[in-house]
Amino acid sequence: MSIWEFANPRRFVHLTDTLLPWTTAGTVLLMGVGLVWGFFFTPDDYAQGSTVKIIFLHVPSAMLAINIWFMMLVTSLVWLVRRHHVSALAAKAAAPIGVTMTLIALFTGAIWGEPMWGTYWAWDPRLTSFMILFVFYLGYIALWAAIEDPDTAADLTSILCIVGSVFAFLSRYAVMFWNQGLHQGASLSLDKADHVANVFYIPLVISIAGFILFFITLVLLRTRSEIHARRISALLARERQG
Amino acid sequence: MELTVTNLGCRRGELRVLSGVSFSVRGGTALILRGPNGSGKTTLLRTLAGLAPADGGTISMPREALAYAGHADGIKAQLSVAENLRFWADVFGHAGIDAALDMFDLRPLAHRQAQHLSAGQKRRLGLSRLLVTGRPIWLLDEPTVSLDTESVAIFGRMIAGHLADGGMAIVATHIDLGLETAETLDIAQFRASGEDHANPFLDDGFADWGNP
Amino acid sequence: MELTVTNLGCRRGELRVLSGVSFSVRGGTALILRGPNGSGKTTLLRTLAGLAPADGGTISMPREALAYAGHADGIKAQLSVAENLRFWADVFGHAGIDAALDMFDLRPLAHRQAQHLSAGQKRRLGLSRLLVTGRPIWLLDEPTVSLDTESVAIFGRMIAGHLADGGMAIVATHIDLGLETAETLDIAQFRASGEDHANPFLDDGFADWGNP
Amino acid sequence: MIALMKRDLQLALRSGGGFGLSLAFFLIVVMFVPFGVGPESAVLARIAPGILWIGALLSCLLSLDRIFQLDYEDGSLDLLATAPLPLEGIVAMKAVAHWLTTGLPLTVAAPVLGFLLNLPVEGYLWVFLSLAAGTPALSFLGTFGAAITVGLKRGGLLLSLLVLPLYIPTLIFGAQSVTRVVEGQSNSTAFAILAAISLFTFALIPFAAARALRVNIR
Amino acid sequence: MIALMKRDLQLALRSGGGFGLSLAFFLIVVMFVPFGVGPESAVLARIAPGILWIGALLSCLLSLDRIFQLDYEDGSLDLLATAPLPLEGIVAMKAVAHWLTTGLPLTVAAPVLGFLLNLPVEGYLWVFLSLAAGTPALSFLGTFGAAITVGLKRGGLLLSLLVLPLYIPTLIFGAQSVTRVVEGQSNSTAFAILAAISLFTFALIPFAAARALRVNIR
Ligand code: HEM
Ligand SMILES: Nc1ncnc2c1ncn2[C@@H]1O[C@H](COP(=O)(O)OP(=O)(O)OP(=O)(O)O)[C@@H](O)[C@H]1O
Ligand SMILES: Nc1ncnc2c1ncn2[C@@H]1O[C@H](COP(=O)(O)OP(=O)(O)OP(=O)(O)O)[C@@H](O)[C@H]1O
Ligand SMILES: [Mg+2]
Ligand SMILES: [Mg+2]
Repeated sequence: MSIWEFANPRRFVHLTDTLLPWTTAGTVLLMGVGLVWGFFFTPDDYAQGSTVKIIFLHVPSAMLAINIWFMMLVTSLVWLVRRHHVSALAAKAAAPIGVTMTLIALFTGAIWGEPMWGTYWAWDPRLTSFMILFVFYLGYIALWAAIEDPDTAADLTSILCIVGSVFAFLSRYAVMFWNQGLHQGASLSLDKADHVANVFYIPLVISIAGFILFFITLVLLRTRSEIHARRISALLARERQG
Repeated sequence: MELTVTNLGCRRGELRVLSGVSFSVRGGTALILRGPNGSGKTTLLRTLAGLAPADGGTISMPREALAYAGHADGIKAQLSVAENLRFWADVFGHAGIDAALDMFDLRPLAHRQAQHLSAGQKRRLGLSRLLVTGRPIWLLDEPTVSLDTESVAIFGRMIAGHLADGGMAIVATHIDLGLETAETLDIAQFRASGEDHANPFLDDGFADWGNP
Repeated sequence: MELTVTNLGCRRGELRVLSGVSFSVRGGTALILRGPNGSGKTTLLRTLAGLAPADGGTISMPREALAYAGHADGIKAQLSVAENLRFWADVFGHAGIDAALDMFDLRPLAHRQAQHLSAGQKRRLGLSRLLVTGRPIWLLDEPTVSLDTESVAIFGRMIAGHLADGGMAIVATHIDLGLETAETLDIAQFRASGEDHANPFLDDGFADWGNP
Repeated sequence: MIALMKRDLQLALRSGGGFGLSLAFFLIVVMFVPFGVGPESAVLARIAPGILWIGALLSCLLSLDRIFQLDYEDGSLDLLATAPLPLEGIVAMKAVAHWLTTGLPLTVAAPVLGFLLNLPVEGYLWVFLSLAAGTPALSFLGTFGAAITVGLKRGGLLLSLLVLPLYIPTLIFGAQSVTRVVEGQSNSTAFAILAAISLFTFALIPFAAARALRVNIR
Repeated sequence: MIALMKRDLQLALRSGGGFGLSLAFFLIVVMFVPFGVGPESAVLARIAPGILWIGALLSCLLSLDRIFQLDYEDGSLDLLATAPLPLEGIVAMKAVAHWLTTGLPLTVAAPVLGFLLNLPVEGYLWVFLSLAAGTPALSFLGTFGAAITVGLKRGGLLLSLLVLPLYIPTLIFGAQSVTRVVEGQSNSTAFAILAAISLFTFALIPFAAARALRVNIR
């Protein structure tokens, strides 16, 4: 059975019936362990005090914020090339989650920035890129909301997502060119010796995994409800036509 | 030359409007589409013109042979009558606009801006545009709206001339155009019934998860 | 109740289109305006409705008694059929939209967004709007455009009902509406000749400094 | 009258979130300033009140052409003009609906954006108050401009051109109401004049705009 | 194809001076900055390059919704889609016509407005050059946004929301091309990237926009 079989909305719904309990359980487990461990069973950092614990929210949400956009890019391409409805609806379902993650990353970052840099907000390239990502999400969601016909909306948002990705990418480099910033570089890379200390590292990885599962659960749920909504509107339309 | 449509499906938004549309038109003849309001005449014409996606089925003619004239005439209010025609003549790579101006007696209005035309005068301009396309197959959606009786007669002559040159015309209309040789197709017979296999959200298999 | 128009002049932009228009319509009767394209039917109706300035002459009815329906129906694409009607009912302080929905058989379409209507369905909505205005005098500009034969018949009945209630209708049209009791007025007879006393720039006194 | 306002708000909401869009535009314009002038917070803090006011003003501007244009094109305006409502009332309702969908959300959001531009703390309250007092004037003046340009096919730019000069006094006193406070001076005169301008437009504009509409319809 | 561009320019001229209006808008926006920010010349000189770029960008934005909307409403777009022209070519022509009526006049006028903002002398040449290299990208990206929103009744604000984020790289490199020179640094990287972005949009955008148009027409 090919993976494309699940592009049939009905099969997709059946598949999620079996998947959702597992992902939900996984989410609760991993997020619970990761966050509880992170918040209550790690030592305070010698330099940052207890504020360092924001990392367990900040980093996973920041990672998701970016990667959700990538997921939308992929599903958009799938829709444009193979016209699988579930794919388009999954992109639609993911966007609000992405924008929420972006906001969480921005807020936790801002709260963290106060003790670290003495300011809630600076036009640091990393932070600015997130601001830009936020705006891209807003445009994408607004376009979905504005168009009546679902297939037209799927087509246009997919095109926007692709062109937008190119320019979001460009913006990232533009922003780095424009300002050298305060934000720290990648500290999670496995091959580098100087990643964050091990005490933080393991719970961080666990809560990242928890966030990813959380996202998967949400996307499956939201895609399901998008499918339900589409079916209802199709049925209503058929009703009206008589 | 013959235009053959086989088993064509037409949709509007979520829904299929027409199913199994089949007909053929020979060069030199006209086909009149009839059907009550909302039966799908506009939808069919737009699908033939390639302005709406076909939902299965085949159309034997390339889109490049078709000229479409719908409710909106594509007239620019700030350009004069002659400038409007000249623009479309240029776009379609056609030489002159004189024949088009003469057909509907537009010469006296040639230098008037389109925004100062009455409804019927605008429609006359829209119809004479067909002459500068040089296309053999005309798809006309309610072409005689706003026309007075004299202009309707001219329109009849224009169609007749086009057919005599070997062209074809498919015309959706509610009134009698007085084209003797034309065949009539009642569109109501192609009305789509509920089932629609191209829309997976209408799949009957859904039924079983409504009540688990 | 009687609507009397005396010696009315109508202009469009710089130019006078109609001169000396005089007629009267009694309550319970309809007047059909006829005339070739560009003869000034739309202009006259808009002048009567107060949407264009009268160029001399008198109209015996206050504007508040008139309801105008022109080419544009004033329909909002994003609102449903019922919402559109309800809005106009509210604006005109009229109670219900039920009669209006029933008249043109719009109930099955009541919850459909106006942008998903066909041309004829839109027109039906536009016409049923007249019923929620509660106004006695209807000014209709080519009301039957896009309507199928059945709807034209309904429209005839609607007018007849309105007249029976003591209303009036002035209708510009090119086709035969089948209203037996209606009088017909040919607008072409009022066509303005060159002289135009209201436009000072056409004053003949200018002639003498053209060639000093 | 109320029906008209209800419909306008309904339409704004249906066409993809009337509230959200002008807010998003505001956000982006404010965000563009650091991109253009550079990220130094001292400079940004210095120009923040002015930029917030200009941004709010431009966001207002962008939705003006929709006030009457769509009603004109689909014939609603003709029909409204023959309806038993005074045209002055229609204009006022349109202006209020415009303010509710743009001015109000902008006012609420401005302090948050002030944050991004390092607006000094004393400024937040006054950014809010000055916009609350000033944006209604922007909506009313904009309605007047929209009434004047309603018949024109490509009226958008012309509209801006007509309206922007009318916005100058509002902008000056609005921005002053904030900058003075930030610089530790008294802003009572500026703010009083700002409020006066608003009241004045409420009284005057509906008549002027209704007059312009009458000319344009016929 | 040429006919299309000719018509577009003709229409822009007929409807009350296409060239003049966006220029005037540019002038007013730039003029608003001193009103909002205050008249000190040091501050103005500091922010001048950024303000000129943002002003040019906003002026561009304001005329975008007319690129396809009018053609869509009066049915021309349907007819053009059935005409023997590739839709990609139509899009490119539209973008070029837009640039000729907005980008080009803005580029020529910008140095003059720089004067009003006390732009340092070294900046004039580069304001001109950077706008000349960058505004075509703005027109092309804008055409893409216009193609996406063409079917929407109140698309203007949404259009801005979609297009503005796409403008960010152009704005940053454009403004940097000027500020770096003013600050005595080398601007060659920034300018090269700016030009590259423009070339890139010429190659990519017509296809994306044509695709969007096709979706919208059907
Ligand atoms: C509003 C403010 C902030 C935003 C928008 C923000 C955004 C981000 C982003 C985008 C990432 C990258 C996640 C990834 O690797 O994919 C990140 C990671 C990180 N941020 Fe922030 N940040 C902010 C403030 C701060 C502050 C104040 C600190 C504390 C010094 C901080 C520390 C970190 C750390 C340690 C990482 C993990 C490094 C990594 O994996 O790349 N952030 N943040
Ligand atoms: N944009 C749309 N979305 C969904 N349904 C639509 C849309 N436009 C039209 N319809 C529906 O599709 C059906 C066919 O419409 P179409 O416009 O083809 O009818 P028509 O035969 O041209 O009618 P008329 O004689 O009134 O012009 C109608 O029932 C109509 O309500
Ligand atoms: N905006 C305008 N400016 C100047 N002249 C106009 C304008 N609109 C129409 N005209 C001219 O005024 C005359 C009367 O136009 P009107 O629209 O009243 O005609 P009509 O009788 O309604 O014609 P139709 O049957 O074609 O609708 C026509 O000759 C027309 O060209
Ligand atoms: Mg039709
Ligand atoms: Mg008429």
